[in-house]
Amino acid sequence: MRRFTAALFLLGLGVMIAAIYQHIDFSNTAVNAGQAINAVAAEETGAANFVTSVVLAYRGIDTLLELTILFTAAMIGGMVLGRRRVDAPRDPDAGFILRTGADLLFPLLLVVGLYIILHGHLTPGGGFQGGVILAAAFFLPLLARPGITLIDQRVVSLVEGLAGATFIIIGLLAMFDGKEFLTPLLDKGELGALISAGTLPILYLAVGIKVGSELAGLLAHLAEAEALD
Amino acid sequence: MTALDYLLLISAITVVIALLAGNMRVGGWLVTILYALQGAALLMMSGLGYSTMTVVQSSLRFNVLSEQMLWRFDALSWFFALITIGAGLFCSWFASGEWGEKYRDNGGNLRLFHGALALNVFTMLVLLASGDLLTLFIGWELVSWASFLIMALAGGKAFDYAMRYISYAFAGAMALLGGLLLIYAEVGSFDFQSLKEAVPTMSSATLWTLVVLLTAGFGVKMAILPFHLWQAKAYAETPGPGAAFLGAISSRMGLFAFIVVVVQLIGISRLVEMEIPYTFLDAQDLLAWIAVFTIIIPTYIALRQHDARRLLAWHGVGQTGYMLLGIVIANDLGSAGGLMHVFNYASYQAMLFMAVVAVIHRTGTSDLNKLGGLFTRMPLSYLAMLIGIIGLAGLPPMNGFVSKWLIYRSLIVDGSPLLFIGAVIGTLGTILSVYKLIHNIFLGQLRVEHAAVREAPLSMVIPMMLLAAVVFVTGYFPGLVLDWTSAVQTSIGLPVLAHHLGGVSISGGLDMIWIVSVLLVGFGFGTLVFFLGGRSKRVHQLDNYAGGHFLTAETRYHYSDNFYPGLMHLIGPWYRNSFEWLERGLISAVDTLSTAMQGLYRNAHPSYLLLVAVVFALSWVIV
Amino acid sequence: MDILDNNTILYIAAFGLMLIGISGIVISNHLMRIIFGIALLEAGANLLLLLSTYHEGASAPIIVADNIPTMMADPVPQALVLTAIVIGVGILALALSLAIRVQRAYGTLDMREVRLKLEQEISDEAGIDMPSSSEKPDDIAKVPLNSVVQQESGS
Amino acid sequence: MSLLVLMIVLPLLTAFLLSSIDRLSTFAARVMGPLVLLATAAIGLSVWPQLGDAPLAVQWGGFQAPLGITLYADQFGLLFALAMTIGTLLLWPRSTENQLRSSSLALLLAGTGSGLALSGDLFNIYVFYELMTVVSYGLIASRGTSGSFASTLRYLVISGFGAALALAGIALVYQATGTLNLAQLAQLAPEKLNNLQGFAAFVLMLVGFGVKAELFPVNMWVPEVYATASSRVSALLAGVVSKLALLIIMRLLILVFHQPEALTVLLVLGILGVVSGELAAWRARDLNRMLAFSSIGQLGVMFIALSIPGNAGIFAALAVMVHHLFLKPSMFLLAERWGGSIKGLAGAAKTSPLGAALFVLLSLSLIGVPPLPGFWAKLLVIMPLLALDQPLYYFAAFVILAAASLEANYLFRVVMKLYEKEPAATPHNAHATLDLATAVFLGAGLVAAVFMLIPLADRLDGIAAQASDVSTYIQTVAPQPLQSGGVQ
Repeated sequence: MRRFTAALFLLGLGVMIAAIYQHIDFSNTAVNAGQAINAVAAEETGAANFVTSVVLAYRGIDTLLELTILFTAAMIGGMVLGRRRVDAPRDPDAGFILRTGADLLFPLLLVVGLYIILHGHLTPGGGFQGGVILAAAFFLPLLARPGITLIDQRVVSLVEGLAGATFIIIGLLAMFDGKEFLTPLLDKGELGALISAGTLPILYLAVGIKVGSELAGLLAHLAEAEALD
Repeated sequence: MTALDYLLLISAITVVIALLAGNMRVGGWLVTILYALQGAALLMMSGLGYSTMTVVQSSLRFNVLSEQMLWRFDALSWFFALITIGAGLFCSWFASGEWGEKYRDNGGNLRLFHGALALNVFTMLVLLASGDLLTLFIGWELVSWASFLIMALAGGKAFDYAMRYISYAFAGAMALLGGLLLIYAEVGSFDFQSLKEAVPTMSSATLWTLVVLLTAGFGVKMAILPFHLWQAKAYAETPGPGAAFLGAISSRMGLFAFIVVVVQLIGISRLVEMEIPYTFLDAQDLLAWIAVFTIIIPTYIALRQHDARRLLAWHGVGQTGYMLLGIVIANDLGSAGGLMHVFNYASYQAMLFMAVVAVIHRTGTSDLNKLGGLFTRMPLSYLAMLIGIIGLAGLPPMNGFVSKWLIYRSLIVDGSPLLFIGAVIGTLGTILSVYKLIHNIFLGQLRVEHAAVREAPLSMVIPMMLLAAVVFVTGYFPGLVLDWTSAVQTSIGLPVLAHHLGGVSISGGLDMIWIVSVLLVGFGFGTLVFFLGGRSKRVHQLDNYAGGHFLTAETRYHYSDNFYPGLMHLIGPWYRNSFEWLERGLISAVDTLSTAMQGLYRNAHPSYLLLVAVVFALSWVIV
Repeated sequence: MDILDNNTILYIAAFGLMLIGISGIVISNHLMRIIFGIALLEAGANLLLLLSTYHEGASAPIIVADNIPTMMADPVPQALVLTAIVIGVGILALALSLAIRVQRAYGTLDMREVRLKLEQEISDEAGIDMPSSSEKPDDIAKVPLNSVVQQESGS
Repeated sequence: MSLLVLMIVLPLLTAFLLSSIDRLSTFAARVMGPLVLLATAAIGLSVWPQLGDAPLAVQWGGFQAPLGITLYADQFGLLFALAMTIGTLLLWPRSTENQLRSSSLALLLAGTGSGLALSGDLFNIYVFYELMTVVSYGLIASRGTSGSFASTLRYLVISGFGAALALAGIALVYQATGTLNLAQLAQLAPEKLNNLQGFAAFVLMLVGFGVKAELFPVNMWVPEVYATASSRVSALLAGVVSKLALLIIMRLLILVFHQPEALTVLLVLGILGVVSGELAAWRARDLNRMLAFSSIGQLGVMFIALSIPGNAGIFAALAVMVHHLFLKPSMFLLAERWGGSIKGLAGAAKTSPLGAALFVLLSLSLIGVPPLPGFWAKLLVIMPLLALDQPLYYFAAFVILAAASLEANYLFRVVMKLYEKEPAATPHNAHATLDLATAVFLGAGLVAAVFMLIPLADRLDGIAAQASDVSTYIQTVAPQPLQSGGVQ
């Protein structure tokens, strides 16, 4: 019965998608907002990476919300998983290779992460990607040595709060200037230079730190969750 | 401020005063006086009752949804308002003295009782005053909930019955709302006049929908078949005078609204044009037959009751059938009879309930198997009940005879012998069951535990006696009421009945002054013979013999259980409780559906349903 | 093969991912599989979003050393997908932490059992029997029908 | 520059900083949230009058529409933004264990809700919606019972499923039009979205955003969640959050999707919602789930109202929404202490007479007894339904009326229990003062509405007219026309 319904279901779905595909014209429109952004982004934001322009400038509020989602998810994760009992069993330590590898990788990952974040407005990458690498940097030692407290949850929550707040405060600064919220400030500089694109790199730094701390926090929560009996 | 404004204002004040002062010793009297004041305000408009005025507007009006909501009184409203306020006055009077104190001492909330009663009167007046379909519906709902309030006062079992009532009533109200909004969709206005003008152009299908919805909506309140189940129990469980009030007038509001919308605006002549396919019947016949079955079935259900209040309440359902029948026939005789029956019925039903409540007040029970022989102990209550049952049975010289005579006569004139036979069968059942009522309570052997029972207090007896006077006087001089019904007939556009003080002035007419006078003379003559003959000997009530043996008071020799065994043997198999069966079937159908839906929410995977929906939608779009 | 140009293959991939995701959600009862089904579904939707203005051969929308490419890809879907992915990650993490707790509380991740135990818990808290039992709600059965029958068949 | 964005941003900022503030001063953290919401509500109210004349469009970051994201404020959107803010303020979560986190979540909810109501960009709406979803997971789970975790997970599955579909819908829209700005979509829709692709996109988004709006096939989470979450959270979700999701669907219908089939889908799903919800509620034996099922039914009525073409439908839906906005939270607050089985409620009116009286009032309004506002709202829905003169719409009117009779039956069964003379075996608590005060406040709003019916109806009519005015929307946002060829 179950297989039959499943088959029926897939058949129906297939028919539906085929029907959509038959009736929808998938030739792409050349006229779209993205191309318009490509045309003006370099001038308006000063970032060589137009995706960054979109992420931080044109759709900056989306990014703020996205950070908030991460923040919320991390917070709820902490709330749901709760504190572990002191005497709860832990996973055993990883082997020598993993421990050494983690130690070696830690500084490397930090540097790579920061590099990617800081060059977000120039090259592929940015706060999110870099932030994930930062989180990985902090998570690896945790995998290698379950039970160490490399990162204090209180510090994490402070950092994530402050990073998010920085993002918003930079946005609010524009309002003090009489502009709209999140309007890029500062000099745009020379296109392609490291110090350019006004406040975008600062925003990306905030994003990177925030993503890093949220993810690290979340992963730490998950790892800290009491092992099953 | 017009007279109508005064009336509504006083009525509203009555509600407030009743709620504030209801618990005090003087509270009941105060409220009773306020009812009298309402009556006075009504008399300011008495021109309505005699066709010297056509309409009294209220200065209160709103504009809602680009529709004007207004309130006004015409002859029809005036006639019903007269009965309403009268019933309120007598019932409040009845409740003001000892009854109220006992009610309060037994843990009843007297303040709430008086408040609910006053609220009922007020909401009914608002309904009667409605000047368009929207205000009609608002008034309708207010009345429904007000009677719910008074029904639920007693708590316990009354809660169950009130709950059943409100389920019926609200479903009916929704049918009504549907009908009224359908009218709005067709006509574009809630105005009475616009509806009247639009009716000739409406299609037959629309009209059928309307008539079914509206009749169902109004019918629930009237408790016509098949919506009759709720009424008797709900009314019977209402605290004492409340039952009298509800029994007298409350469900008549359905009839009022029916007259306004179906008779006055849609018109009976339009109903005659609406034929039921594949039969020789039309909508009018259908309604008339519903009315006849509403007479017969509840009346014979009443016959089986052994609780006095239930018995009376079931009659209330049955008597509605007469009113509806007369009004649906819609000739001069029928409509006058139907309308007059509203008045007559209210007068004796209130009185009968009061008599029963007086008995309960003194004996503590209304179980017909546990009473008997109270005639010597409570003679005035007995008199009230006697007059009441003569009226209810429709026998001369009481007013019930006149209205029933008019209705029978209209059926004969209309050429509907089958309907006539149905109505007569109903009357037969009425006579049988009211005899059971008075016999089991007042006649026969007095029970030992009731030996010390006294007559009801004056506060209860006086309203009964006044009502008895009304029943007799309007039976003697039916022209008093026929004046008002004629005004109503004029106002709602039906043929007017030619009448005089004593009755109807048509060929083969009726003159009650003549009939009653002859009766009185005959009766007086008989009495004279009885006393002058001196052949009678007074015996004690308990001086009974059976088979030559003297029966002591301890021996139960009061024939009250298993009343009418022969008749019951004959018609017993017809009692099948089909409507209860239907009701239960409906409930369990809803229950099954409900279980299924809960199962759906518990078990079904949403994406599954969603998929069905999407596939369905797409295939429908593509095809 | 003319029919299967790159564009079509990509679209098939997108719809296929969504299809697999939905099947996972619908068919499986294990919560982990359902969660992964959602992840796949999201991946499919993300791919669809990326494809919405996809042009073959367009270069990345990045200006490198003043060398402006002739045809740049649309940056908007890329930014949107970036956002959507991060949202997806957050929700996935949340789902996993909830799953851990549910497994700890109910000892199972089978959807049917979880549903049953949840129902049991709600009912216990409210102090009523499980809805699957055939007991009727108090007052429905008590609509004064029984008394009607007794009354009228009695006299 | 408009201060309106502060309605969204300030709560977010506070939520970020709340745990840091808590470390400095617990008291400050406790009062900070409500204070901020008061401030944002004041901002919203100060903007309210000027929106009556002309709506306001704000470009986030100052970029020209359609490149940047638009915030579009008309009275319709602001009404619900305010409802969200004030609603959160009134229903401020009170959880002993997770107070700090609950406060942050409440702040986030208020900010997000306001943003959702005011957003003028399709993807931005999606992000706001997702954030709101995540926040509601947190609020539900903050009760901390295993039941609340399980129901959150079930909710998450349905929600995640819906969100992915909505994302696919957005992809289809962007593919067809190349823009996400609602104003520009409104311009382009008649030409580019009036086809099957548009319809598919609509259905996908309807399902996605319908999860929160308790749309029929994706509302299976409702009974479980409302039964396991704390009453204040249920009140927020059922009362306010569902309306915001509905608002999104309304916006999409008004601006973008004009297919007649779209309306039919809404109508059918609405009818199914009413039927399934009210029937299921009829048999519910605990108050929480009864309210949950009945809320499905009422949302169904709103969907039916939405399916009425033209201004009348918007007006009707708005009226029902505003009515429900006052009513449902108040009912859930009353259910806080009455959450157990209905049988156990016997005699509860004695311990809390005010609560019982309020419950009667709310029930009466819910089933539409004149002259309470519920009646007029119902009238506004049914009148245009009948005026359309189509069988399915007639059927919808019938369903609404029949459902009201069912509603009357099950709600008054509860009322009867409350007033029963014999008290239950287990005595029940009186209501917490704050809960009761809030509920009474909301109930008083309903009563006040009876006396201000006519100006209120005019106001709502004006709001509905403004909301359904597409050309004003386009003019206010004034998106640049898109040029072809992206290469400079």
